[in-house]
Amino acid sequence: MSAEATKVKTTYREAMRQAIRDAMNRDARVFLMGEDVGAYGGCYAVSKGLLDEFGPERIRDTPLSESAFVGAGIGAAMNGMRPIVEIMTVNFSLLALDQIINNAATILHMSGGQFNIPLVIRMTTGAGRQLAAQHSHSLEGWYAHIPGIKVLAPATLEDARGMLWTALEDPDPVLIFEHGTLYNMEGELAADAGPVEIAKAAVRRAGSDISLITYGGTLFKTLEAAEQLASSGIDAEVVDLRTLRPLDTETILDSVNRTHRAVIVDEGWRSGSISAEISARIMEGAFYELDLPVERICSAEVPIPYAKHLEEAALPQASTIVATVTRMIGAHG
Amino acid sequence: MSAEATKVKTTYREAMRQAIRDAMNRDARVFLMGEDVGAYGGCYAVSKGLLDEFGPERIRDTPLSESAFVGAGIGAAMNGMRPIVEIMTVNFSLLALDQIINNAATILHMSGGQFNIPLVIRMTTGAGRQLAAQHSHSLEGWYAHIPGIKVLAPATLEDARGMLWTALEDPDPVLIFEHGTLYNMEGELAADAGPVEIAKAAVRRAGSDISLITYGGTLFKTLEAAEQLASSGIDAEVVDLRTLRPLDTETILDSVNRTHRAVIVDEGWRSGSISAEISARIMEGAFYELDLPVERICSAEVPIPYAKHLEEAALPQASTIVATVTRMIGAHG
Amino acid sequence: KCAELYSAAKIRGFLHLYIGEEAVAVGAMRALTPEDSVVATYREHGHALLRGIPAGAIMAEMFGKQEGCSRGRGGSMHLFDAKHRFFGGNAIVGGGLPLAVGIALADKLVHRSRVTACFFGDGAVAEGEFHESMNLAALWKLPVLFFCENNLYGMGTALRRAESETDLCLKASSYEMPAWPVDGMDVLACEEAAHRAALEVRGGAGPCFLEFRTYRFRAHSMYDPQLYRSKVEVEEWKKHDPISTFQDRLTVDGILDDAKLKLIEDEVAAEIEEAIAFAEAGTWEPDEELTRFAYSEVKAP
Amino acid sequence: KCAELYSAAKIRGFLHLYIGEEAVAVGAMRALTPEDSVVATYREHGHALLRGIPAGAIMAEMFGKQEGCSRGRGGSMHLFDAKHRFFGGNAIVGGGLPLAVGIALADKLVHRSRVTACFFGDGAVAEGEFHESMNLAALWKLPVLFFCENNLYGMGTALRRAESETDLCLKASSYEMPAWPVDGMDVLACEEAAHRAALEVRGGAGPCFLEFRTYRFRAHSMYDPQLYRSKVEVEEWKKHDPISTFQDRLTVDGILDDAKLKLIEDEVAAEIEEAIAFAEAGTWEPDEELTRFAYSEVKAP
Ligand SMILES: Cc1ncc(C[n+]2csc(CCOP(=O)(O)OP(=O)(O)O)c2C)c(N)n1
Ligand SMILES: Cc1ncc(C[n+]2csc(CCOP(=O)(O)OP(=O)(O)O)c2C)c(N)n1
Ligand SMILES: [Mg+2]
Ligand SMILES: [Mg+2]
Repeated sequence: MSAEATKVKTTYREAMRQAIRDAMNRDARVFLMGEDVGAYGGCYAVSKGLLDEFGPERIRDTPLSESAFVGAGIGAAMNGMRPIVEIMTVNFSLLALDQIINNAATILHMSGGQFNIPLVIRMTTGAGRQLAAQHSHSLEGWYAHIPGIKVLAPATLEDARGMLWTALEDPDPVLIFEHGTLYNMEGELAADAGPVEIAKAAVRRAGSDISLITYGGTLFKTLEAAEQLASSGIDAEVVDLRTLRPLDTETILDSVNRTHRAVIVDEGWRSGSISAEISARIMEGAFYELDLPVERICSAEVPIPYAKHLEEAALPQASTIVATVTRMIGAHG
Repeated sequence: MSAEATKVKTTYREAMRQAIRDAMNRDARVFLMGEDVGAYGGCYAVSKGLLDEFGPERIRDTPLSESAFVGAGIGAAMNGMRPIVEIMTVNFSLLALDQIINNAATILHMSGGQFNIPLVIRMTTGAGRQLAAQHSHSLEGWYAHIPGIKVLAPATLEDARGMLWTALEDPDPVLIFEHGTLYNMEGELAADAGPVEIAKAAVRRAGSDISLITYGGTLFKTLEAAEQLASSGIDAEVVDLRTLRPLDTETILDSVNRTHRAVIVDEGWRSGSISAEISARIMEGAFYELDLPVERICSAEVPIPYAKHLEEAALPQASTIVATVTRMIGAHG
Repeated sequence: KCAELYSAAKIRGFLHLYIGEEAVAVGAMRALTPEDSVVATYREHGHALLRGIPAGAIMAEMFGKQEGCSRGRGGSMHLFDAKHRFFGGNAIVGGGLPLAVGIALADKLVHRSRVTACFFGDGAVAEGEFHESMNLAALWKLPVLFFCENNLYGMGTALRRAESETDLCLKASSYEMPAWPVDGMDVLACEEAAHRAALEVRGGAGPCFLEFRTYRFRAHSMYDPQLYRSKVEVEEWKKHDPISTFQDRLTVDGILDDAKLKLIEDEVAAEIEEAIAFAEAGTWEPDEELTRFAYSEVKAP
Repeated sequence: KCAELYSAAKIRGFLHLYIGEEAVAVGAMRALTPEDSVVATYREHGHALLRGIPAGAIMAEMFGKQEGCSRGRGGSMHLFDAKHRFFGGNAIVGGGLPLAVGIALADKLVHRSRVTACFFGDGAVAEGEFHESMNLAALWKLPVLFFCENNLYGMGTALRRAESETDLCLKASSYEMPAWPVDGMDVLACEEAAHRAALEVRGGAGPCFLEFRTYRFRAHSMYDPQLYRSKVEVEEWKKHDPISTFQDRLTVDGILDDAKLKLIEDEVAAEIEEAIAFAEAGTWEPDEELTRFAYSEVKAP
């Protein structure tokens, strides 16, 4: 994306839609399949209008059969297509987990390298909209435990616009998690914005005092916290992981080696979250560089409550980040 | 269990069967339900003979419908029963994950504390028997990420015999993972062996030089490694986690505070495994006590291969543990 | 009865959800005793109310107050009430069916003559959990009433675009389960059918499947632009509005007149006012209690 | 043809798995062209062999050698061969059905007249994935041949203890899918039925379901003590052994005589010897390559 490129105002939702449109136009093997992606326009309106543009064969509404249509995506990918399968919400993906873990993630290996699966699965993730305990999980970090799949968490307009095509070009299954609170996010995007690489994490804010490592829905809370910290003289670096599997350990350690302090901000439940993996990797790769122990700010270990004030209390917030960092740095001038 | 109690020779399989028999006799609300638990005698012969003893109502064969019979276990538990649901192998539990995560783990919370779910789900886990990539997952550490459930990993005869009843007395859903390589393990068990507590980890071998933290299928490999290390003058402590959720952080930190070194041995895939959570907790709770960074010995990040030599290479082995510890301690006298 | 009917209808005005389908829940619920169990979906406000959960507790739940029937933890999609054996609104389509099977299994194991009514929509029929649950219930002859609310759409997907075979009763038959269709716009037909089914199921004949043919007048949810169906179709169905048609019938039969109607409407209006007032007056659970109910605080009996 | 039949039978002797059911795979496979696709289960040795995968590559796979058809990574339950469009033995009961639906969907989207044959057992019918896949295939009129090998048992569970409705063709009908039963012990009947079904499916009529009624003579697996069925029952079925009965018929018809039979048996014996020799001579993949094939090494075309 060239610096001088003219910018256009857009939203995360539109950027994602443009990415789908772009992929459909680039490659006839690409099609979108999922519940209400067509006639309804997508439960979060991401695919709105695409049915008229590409027709019901390529913008394919499915019955409520998560396991079968995700499995069908795998089969279609094994037979030459480039399917984009949409699962409305991460919780429903649990109904398709057999296909994702026992088939999509293993078939390349079980076949001794004969059958790769160029499949992309998109789903909404995260809390923050009072949808309660069956619609608010953040399981992207949990999925990142599984060998054989890749896990992406686009947080910016550029990544919403650019990650899909790169994922479709990948020979193996790629899961894309879109945080529900981001769809309405507005901003400027280069008119010629296109595919982006998915191999590296990105430093969204350079800083020298501490590394704040995060991704997805908590990126902007973290950036907000960083600004507040700046006003009190603490210069925080913010790392956006972007891809949760494989993790870009290099960029993480690089940042920690410069700041000697780290906090991981993760909307997943604390125990066994990807924040634990990152902390462990810092332990293994930068132990002697640390001025003080790495800390984690995660969701409370409780199913997400419906009541607004309790939901907010359950999730990582900018205020928590500020307080934690201030305490950590206060303790070590 | 009294020290003088007479011992009887038994196996892990028989200990588990005795635990089921005992529970069925103690409480009329208890019943066992799963695929081939009755007429076939259990796919790993754990429930062999129980059908004749308790009849088809309480030793209930199910069709191949993991989601429905696990969900039925939840419903029965909500309506006064104490079901033991057996899932043949951890991989098949992925077909029931919607019921486990969206219902069993959330209903107590979503109902504001009205409906607890006293359900026990047993399943076989782990590799080591050349069953290849669809029958060899070790997902117990992965399950431990989910609030609302408890996760047990009995490794000894005492725990195989004693954890089930304690789990049934628990008001909330408890998952018990039985490592497939342990069923034939023989040993001595007190004739009067009974229920055991499930809240604490156990130090299986006391030592002063390093803490080897493990559970389930890798416990005995780790104990074997400890013996080998002893012969070369390294005194390793072996901690058996026993319960993966909630984790007994106290016992872990306690051990590390004494040994100042730690290695976690875990059959789960490395990234996002429970070994990462333990490393992170040591980082947070004993950072200043550590002489050197905590290390992890886990399974290679690949679906488990069928070929015997490759499967062995993929899993943690005593030799790897010995080599790692020797290197770590060699580096720091 | 009419009050129920009305309140079932009007109170929904608050969230625009069940309008058009009231006759189903009203009729079906009347076949149940307090000892029976109910499993519902996220579209369960009417069901909860008809089951006897106080309107105030339901309203408070939607407000997120701790006086709500789920202490504000569940919200509108997750109304629960142990006292009324209301085993929850379940927001996973098809997710409630296995629970109903298990609840009924427990009753059968201890020889209680209770039945479990399980409500779900036409969209749920495509889910694997529907298939597995229907087979288990029929195979084990469990006392489950499968109440399918067929409103012809699963969100924006018309039944004919979701099922190769749109006669849902035929599906039930493939499990050897008795099944019949019911005019879901006629409250008396719903009540009669539910009674008949409950009688059989209670008698130990095994489960039963009823397909209530009804229609959702309002959008699926607030966000739904309803691009997938025509105004004409909706208007056509509105002619069969279960409330106005039933009202007319009662008026013709001389059971209802403008005075009585006025009375009822005032009654309902008052009930709603009261519920809202109760909810408004409700309190927020303190943040310190956030992590409660992830696990039980007392041992199970 | 006979050689196929025999080898399909004898080679199994090595793992005692498909014995008794040979007629199904032998007959069904003959309806397929090399362009068609096959999805199978963990009981797929016969199918793999009949599809044209060299016996040596299969045997080597069971040995775990890198000359195996899955490089020793998959083993006996996971035979794969891209060249023969054999999309694998799948060891999750029901897990292969959604794959078959997707493979067929791809063919339909690009207007190829291929069909996808999906083999699965009677036990798979209870799984949700069966239900969802049958509906999708029928709803979208996909070219899938659902070949159900009904051997009356899922491990130790008799069909009547697993299904409330044991007529599996009735289930297929509830998706509006044409279905008919076939004598799975008669190789010619299997072939004829498969041909008929393949013709319809290839013509674009949508999927088809065949219930092959057969029987497993051997234990489910090595560990199976077979407590769940009587010797008498097994002996009764053995009278219908597809191989000996077909042999007798050929002899009566004068097509086969002792000399010819001897010839075939020697041929098969030799083929087996060869396969075993090939496997024995195979090599072990070096440990250094352990993590290969978790991800692709080349970009997808
Ligand atoms: C497993 C699952 N998939 C998708 C959804 C999203 N969703 C919520 S309601 C709904 C439509 C359900 O239709 P139906 O069962 O007919 O019930 P109705 O809303 O018409 O009453 C969908 C797709 C969900 N909640 N659960
Ligand atoms: C989802 C799942 N559940 C359970 C098993 C264990 N299992 C392996 S084979 C089998 C029986 C399957 O019976 P059927 O489908 O009739 O095939 P058959 O073995 O008779 O050929 C079972 C229960 C499995 N592999 N997958
Ligand atoms: Mg509907
Ligand atoms: Mg079978």
